[in-house]
Amino acid sequence: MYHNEHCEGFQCEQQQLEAALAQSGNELGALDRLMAWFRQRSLFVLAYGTGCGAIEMRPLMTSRFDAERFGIIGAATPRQADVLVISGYLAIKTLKRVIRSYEQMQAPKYVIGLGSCTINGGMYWDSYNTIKQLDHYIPVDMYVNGCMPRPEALIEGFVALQQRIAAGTPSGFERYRANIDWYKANQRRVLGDNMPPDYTYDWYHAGGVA
Amino acid sequence: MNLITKLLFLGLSFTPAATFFTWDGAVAWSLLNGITLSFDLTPLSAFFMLLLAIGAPLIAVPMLREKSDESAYALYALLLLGMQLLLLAGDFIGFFIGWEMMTWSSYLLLLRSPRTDLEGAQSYILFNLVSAFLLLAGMLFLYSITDDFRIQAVDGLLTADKLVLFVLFGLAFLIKVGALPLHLWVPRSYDQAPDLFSAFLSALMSKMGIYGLMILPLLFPDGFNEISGQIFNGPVAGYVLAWIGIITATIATFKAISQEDMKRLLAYSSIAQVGYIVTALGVGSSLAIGGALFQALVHTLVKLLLFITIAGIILQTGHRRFIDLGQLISRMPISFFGVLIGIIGLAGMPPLPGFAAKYLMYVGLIEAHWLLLLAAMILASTASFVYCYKLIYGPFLGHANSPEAKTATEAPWQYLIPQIILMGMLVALGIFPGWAIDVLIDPVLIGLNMTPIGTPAWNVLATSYGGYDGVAVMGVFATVFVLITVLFLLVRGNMHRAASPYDLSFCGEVPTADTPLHYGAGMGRELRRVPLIGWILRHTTTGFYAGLTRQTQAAAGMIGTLYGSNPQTWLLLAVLIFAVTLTIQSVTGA
Amino acid sequence: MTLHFTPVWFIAVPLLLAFLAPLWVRWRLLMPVLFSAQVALFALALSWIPAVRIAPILETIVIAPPLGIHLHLDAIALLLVALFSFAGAIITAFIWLDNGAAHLRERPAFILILLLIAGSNGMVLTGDIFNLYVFIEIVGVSAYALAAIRRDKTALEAGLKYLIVGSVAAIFILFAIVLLYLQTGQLNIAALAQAFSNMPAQMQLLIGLLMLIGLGIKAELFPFNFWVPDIYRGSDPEITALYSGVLVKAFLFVLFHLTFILLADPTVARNWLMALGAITMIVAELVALRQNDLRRMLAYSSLGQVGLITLALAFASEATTAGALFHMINHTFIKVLLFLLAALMLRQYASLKLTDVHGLSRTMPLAAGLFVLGALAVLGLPPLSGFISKLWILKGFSDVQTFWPVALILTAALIEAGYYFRWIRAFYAAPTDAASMAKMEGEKVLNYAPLLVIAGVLIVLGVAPFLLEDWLQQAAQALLGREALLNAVLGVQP
Amino acid sequence: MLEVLELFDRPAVLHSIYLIGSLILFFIGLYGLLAKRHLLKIFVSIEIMELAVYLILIAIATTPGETAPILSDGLTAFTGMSDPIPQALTLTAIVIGVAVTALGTSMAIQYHRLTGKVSVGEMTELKD
Amino acid sequence: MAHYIIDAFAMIGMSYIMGFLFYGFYRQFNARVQRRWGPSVFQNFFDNMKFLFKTETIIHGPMFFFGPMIIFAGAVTTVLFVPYLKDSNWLQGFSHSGNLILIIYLLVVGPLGNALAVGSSGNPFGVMGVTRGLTRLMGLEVPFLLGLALVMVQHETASVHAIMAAQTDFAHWNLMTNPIAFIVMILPFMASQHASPFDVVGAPVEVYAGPRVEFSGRLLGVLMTQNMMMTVAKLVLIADLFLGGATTIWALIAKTFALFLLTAAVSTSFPRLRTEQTVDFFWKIPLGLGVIGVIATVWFPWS
Repeated sequence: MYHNEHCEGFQCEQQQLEAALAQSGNELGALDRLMAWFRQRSLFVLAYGTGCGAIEMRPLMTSRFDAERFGIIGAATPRQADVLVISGYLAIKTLKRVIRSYEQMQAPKYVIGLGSCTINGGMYWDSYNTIKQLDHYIPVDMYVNGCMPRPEALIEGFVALQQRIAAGTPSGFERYRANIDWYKANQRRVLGDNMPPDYTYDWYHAGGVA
Repeated sequence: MNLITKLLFLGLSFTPAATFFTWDGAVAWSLLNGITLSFDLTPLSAFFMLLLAIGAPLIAVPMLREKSDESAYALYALLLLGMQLLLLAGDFIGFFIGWEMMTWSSYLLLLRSPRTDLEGAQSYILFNLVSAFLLLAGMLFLYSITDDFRIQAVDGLLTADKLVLFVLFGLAFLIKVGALPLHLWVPRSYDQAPDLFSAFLSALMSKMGIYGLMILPLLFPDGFNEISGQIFNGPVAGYVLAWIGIITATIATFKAISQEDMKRLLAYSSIAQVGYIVTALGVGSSLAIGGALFQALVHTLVKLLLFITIAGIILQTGHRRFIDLGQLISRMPISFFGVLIGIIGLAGMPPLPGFAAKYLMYVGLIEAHWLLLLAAMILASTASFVYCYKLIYGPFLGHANSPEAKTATEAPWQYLIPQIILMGMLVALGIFPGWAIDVLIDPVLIGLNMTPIGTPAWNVLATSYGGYDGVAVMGVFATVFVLITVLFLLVRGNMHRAASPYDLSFCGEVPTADTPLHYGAGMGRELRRVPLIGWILRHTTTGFYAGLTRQTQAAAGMIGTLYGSNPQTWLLLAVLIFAVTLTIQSVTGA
Repeated sequence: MTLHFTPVWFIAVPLLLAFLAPLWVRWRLLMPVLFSAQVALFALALSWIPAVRIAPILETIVIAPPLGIHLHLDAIALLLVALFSFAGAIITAFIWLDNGAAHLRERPAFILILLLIAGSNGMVLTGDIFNLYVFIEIVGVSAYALAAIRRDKTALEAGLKYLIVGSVAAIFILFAIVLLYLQTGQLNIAALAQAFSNMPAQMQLLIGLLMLIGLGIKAELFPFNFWVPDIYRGSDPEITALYSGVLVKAFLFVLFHLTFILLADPTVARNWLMALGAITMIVAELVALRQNDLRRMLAYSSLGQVGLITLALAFASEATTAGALFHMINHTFIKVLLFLLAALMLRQYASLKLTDVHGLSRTMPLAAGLFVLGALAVLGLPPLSGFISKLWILKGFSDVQTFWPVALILTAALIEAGYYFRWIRAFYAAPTDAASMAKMEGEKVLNYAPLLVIAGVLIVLGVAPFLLEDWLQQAAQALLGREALLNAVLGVQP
Repeated sequence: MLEVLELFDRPAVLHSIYLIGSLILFFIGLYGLLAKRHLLKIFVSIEIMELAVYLILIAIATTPGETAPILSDGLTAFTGMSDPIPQALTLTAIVIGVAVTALGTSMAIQYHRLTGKVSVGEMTELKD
Repeated sequence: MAHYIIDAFAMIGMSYIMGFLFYGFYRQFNARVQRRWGPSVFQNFFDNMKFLFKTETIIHGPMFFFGPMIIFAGAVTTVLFVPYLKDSNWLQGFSHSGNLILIIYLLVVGPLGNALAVGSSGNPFGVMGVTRGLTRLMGLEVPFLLGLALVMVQHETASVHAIMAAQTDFAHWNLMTNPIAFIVMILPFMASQHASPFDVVGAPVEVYAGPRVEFSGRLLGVLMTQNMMMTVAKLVLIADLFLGGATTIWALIAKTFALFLLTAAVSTSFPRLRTEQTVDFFWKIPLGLGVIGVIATVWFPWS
């Protein structure tokens, strides 16, 4: 795949991926499609370096794999970010921060879980202080499995997410909003009294959603 | 009774206005043989009288809120009388009388604040008296040469005489305006004075120093050329004056940035703003003088506004340090706009009139080709953004840092009325800078025998270097602002207000009431790391003056040991002196 | 019987009234008599103005000068006599209306005050040098006794010290007079003046120095004025008001009168006295900076003003002299005001230390206000009369382009401001303890009436100094006019 | 011997002797004034100084051979009389001096009664 | 009136388009220097649109909302007061009602308005960024204005039109006639565009604290929009002042692009300076040059 006639290396990869992206999103209205297209072309990532996956984020963002060509670029604060990347195992202590950061992001917002640890606990399946299934606590839009996944896999995951966005699939945030009580119950189960304050989400209940 | 006193006081505060509008013809009062006081309203003094006429009632109105205080009212009456005498005086004796009445009555008013400490009070009165005595020395010197106390152009003086006069008068007035390094009294007194009186001190009384400086061009009508040689296409004296002004402005600005108290910050900012005026006076061209007058006008309005507003904040919260305030924007919205308009005027941003003043002064400097001064002035005025921002951020934005700040309510109406009037004046002046030039400033310039600046229309500020249109700037800005706001609100999308002030992007952490979220006090601290600013902020004149005081006291103590308590010692000294003198005189054979 | 007004009355009336004291005691008229005597003298002095304006009045006693004793009432003498009786009237009225200080309302004080006034008037009026000595001693004795009149430890100590220093000064003066007489055989001042220049220079110097030291001690000039603070601190403030307002002024007058009359060419003495005045002024103001007791501070301030007056008088130009005389008047008023205020404050506060009078304006607002007024006047701040007199002096110096005294005077005023405003600030500061906040029972507005009169005078003279201008000019001319005086006294004699 | 005595009769010599003597007296008084601590001794010293001055006046103003300036039976002319003025002055001055000393002494006594002190050096009530 | 409105919209539109293209180019350029592929030239447009179409925006009080509006209005006002073309009726905006000094001050109106919003958010990191920004402004404004003042002195006017008109051909460009002024001004100019190495204020990704820490969604979109327009306005201003202005749009694009390329080249080559280093640098090198310039052009007027 890296030695075609009309392209070479990353160019091929990019062309293939972009071709895939272009096919999705046919069922939306014109404006929605436009918006979805803009959204998928520009993903600001809040890379939450929770575990060893953080190592893999660096090559992804820098010259070797250059995620910027897909419009994927780091964001400094959750306010500006579209995608929250949970890179690996998530300690309970960190979970509180993750939840708060997630709730502070502005919709539409997406979550990518890296590695097996976010799926089932991975090698930390019996650890006392990590969570096993990330999806119980915040809605995950895309898993990239592996331990750890290579940057190529990450790119695949991001592109898959972009395809979903372009296709107009609602973000996991809708799920979070719909099932807020369940999520909060799950969170409370592991965090106990040490929950993040409720003012970052309680307006969901108050009907503040347009 | 109470009400009548208050009404009387209010009426009293309108006396400058009454003088301004009804004064006609000169009045003379023969004090002694050879000393006749004459009083008249010249265009220059009329300008400053106008400032007084605007300022006095606006400060009187919020004062009415307090319990009626006859002695304070009486002192204010004396103060106003002194200032009017000063402005009306056609000779230096009258000027000095007004000047001194102003000095001591303001000192007594200063003492009425419980915060006034010994250093503050002493430095206020001593610096002002030094200023007054220098003025007295200057006028006596002038008298010894010309046999005349009248304020009029002096000619036929030797260059050295002119220089002495210039130095004496210049120093006297520079102390009054608080130029560095003679500014020690300013921050102390502005800080410690009763809150509303600070407004009076800063907005009106410092203008009297400016008025004094404005007399200098009157005394030396051919510029400062004859006093000293020429340098860089200008007189040396003017050049020195301009540098004094700009160094004052720059250093005071940095000092202001490092203050942690609202009133001290404003005090230093007053020093800085007046420094610009001094610079412009040093330039001495009609554009620069016009700029100085404009700046005086704007600074009066702005400092009235800011000090009254801040007095309101202090009244409502009881706090004056940035670290104790915060988030008052929702509780004191009108005060917020007061400070906002105030700092925009202070920073000299378009479209408010502070910009017009700065514009004139810049153009004056460019026209004189004094570009290094220009650079320094730009430095000062850019640095002033920092303290302006601190001034609005500290009390109004950020987080409430004390229980009082959390529960404060809007200032009482007595404080709000002057604020609203002043805001209106500032905005109107900003839109119509040409009006101020045409109506207020050009007559003064003509009175000083200078070319008027002139203006094609009231909304245009025009100079030989081009001008700008106040209405256009304001219009475009306002239109775009309204359009974009409407457009923004029309576009789809949900906007919601954070449910808690602690809903902050804080690295995932959860800030609480104990988290030091208010950045007000520390703001500008990092400026110390810039070598120049750090150097400036590390050095003060306090040590010098404290040392001077200490040395004087030590000398006094040393001499004081002569005054023992044993009569025999006294007599022994007398006899010894007798014997020694007799011997010396006999030996030398007088 | 027609009453014939003569200058003798200025001396005789107080003496007579003093000797009739038992009568007044019996009739319980002591204070009214004291007061009305002063007022009468003041009125008498005023009634002389038109006459004196035309020509000075010579009152010979028995034999015409130069042989006999004579009184010489010219503009300056009239001015000072009027001033003394006015100050006396104010102080007397204060003592009368005051509810404290009972010992000042008894017979001894009555006699002594009258003697003091009589002596001062005599010093100013007399044209005979031995007569002058007698009056100096009369004034001296009554002043020593007045200093000690409270008869407690501090007052007695002050009285004793004053007595020792004062009588030594008197010996110096007497020595000078003796030498003068032995040299010339004359006692009349005018005749002495003619003969003085014929004496050997050494003798002139000796006499001059003796006089200078004797009168210098009495008139509080610098190297001889170390006694002043102690005495002012120890005696009653009412009495110190008399010293500072009346006594010193009389001695200053004597000093300068003798200088200007005896010396045909006053240059030497002028330099000496100007130097003394300048040093007195600067030293006193500097030392006052460190004073923590109100009365001591006022004493030093008084010294400083004396120095200023000396400086200006010694310059001997007409403008500075007139200004200095005006300043003399102002200083009398101001110091009377301030010392009487100190007396009032002493009723309220046990001590007048700087730390003890914090917040005085709460308990005694009027006193604090008047103190401010007095301080402003003494500093020479407009619109009070102190300003006019200082301005006059300074203008006199600038007229002839002499700037060093101007610089010195302004510096001294600045130092003076340094301590006066420290006190004012203390008065208006928050009180240190709640106990002193209690309002005093005996505080009456009536106590303040004499002080208010002075305040009024200070303001009126500040706004309309031309009221006194002619008089002061004439007084200055009289003080400086050696030839005129010699002619008037000695007639056409050579 | 007689010549020697006549020498003393010459006014210049006599005046010198009186002058020197009274000056010595004056300086004794001055010494006492400055050196003695006791109040009464100081008053005595002052008195001595005063007397020295009187002595000078009287002595210098009178020449030997003059009669007292009193007009009486035989004496109707002013010739040969001494100058009356110094004597009058001295009398006046003595009276004054006595008054001052009396006042001083009474004050010193009272001071002693109140404080028990007699020394000038110990008068420190007025010191702050 | 219609002329003005059309003209104004044309200027705004042109600024916006040029802005995102330039920034897109910058990102490409930067990527190529770093041996990357880089995003599309339109990536900035996408980002901007994405933010403008965010469905959710949090605000912290009214001032937080009005801040971006003020900065936007300030940017548009700046754009409208800079003449884009020489000798033309079009793309002039209201530039006849203003002049150079006004424009310089208009450049800072927006950021100060924004600073209010940042303060209003209550986030100390944001205020920290604002303070940094104001500090940097303090450093850069002095040499920047000094350079422009040299030009003003040279032409004895503050009117941009007059300065443009005086630069008739290449030899009379101020770049040629007054090179010191250009050198003095160009580095502060880059800093005023938030370009590296003077970009510690915004520090887009690495530093948490910055003025935009609390802005999200559509407000961030507004901020990005005005940034692009403001950049173009500044470029045009410098082109007007030093490169003789432009008579056609293509010349304008060429000249501004050349300036932008210079900025981009510098900013990719140098590491970032701390705030105080920035200030110190500006007060030493460009200001020192400025003093030399003053001496050369004003004190010794041989030129």
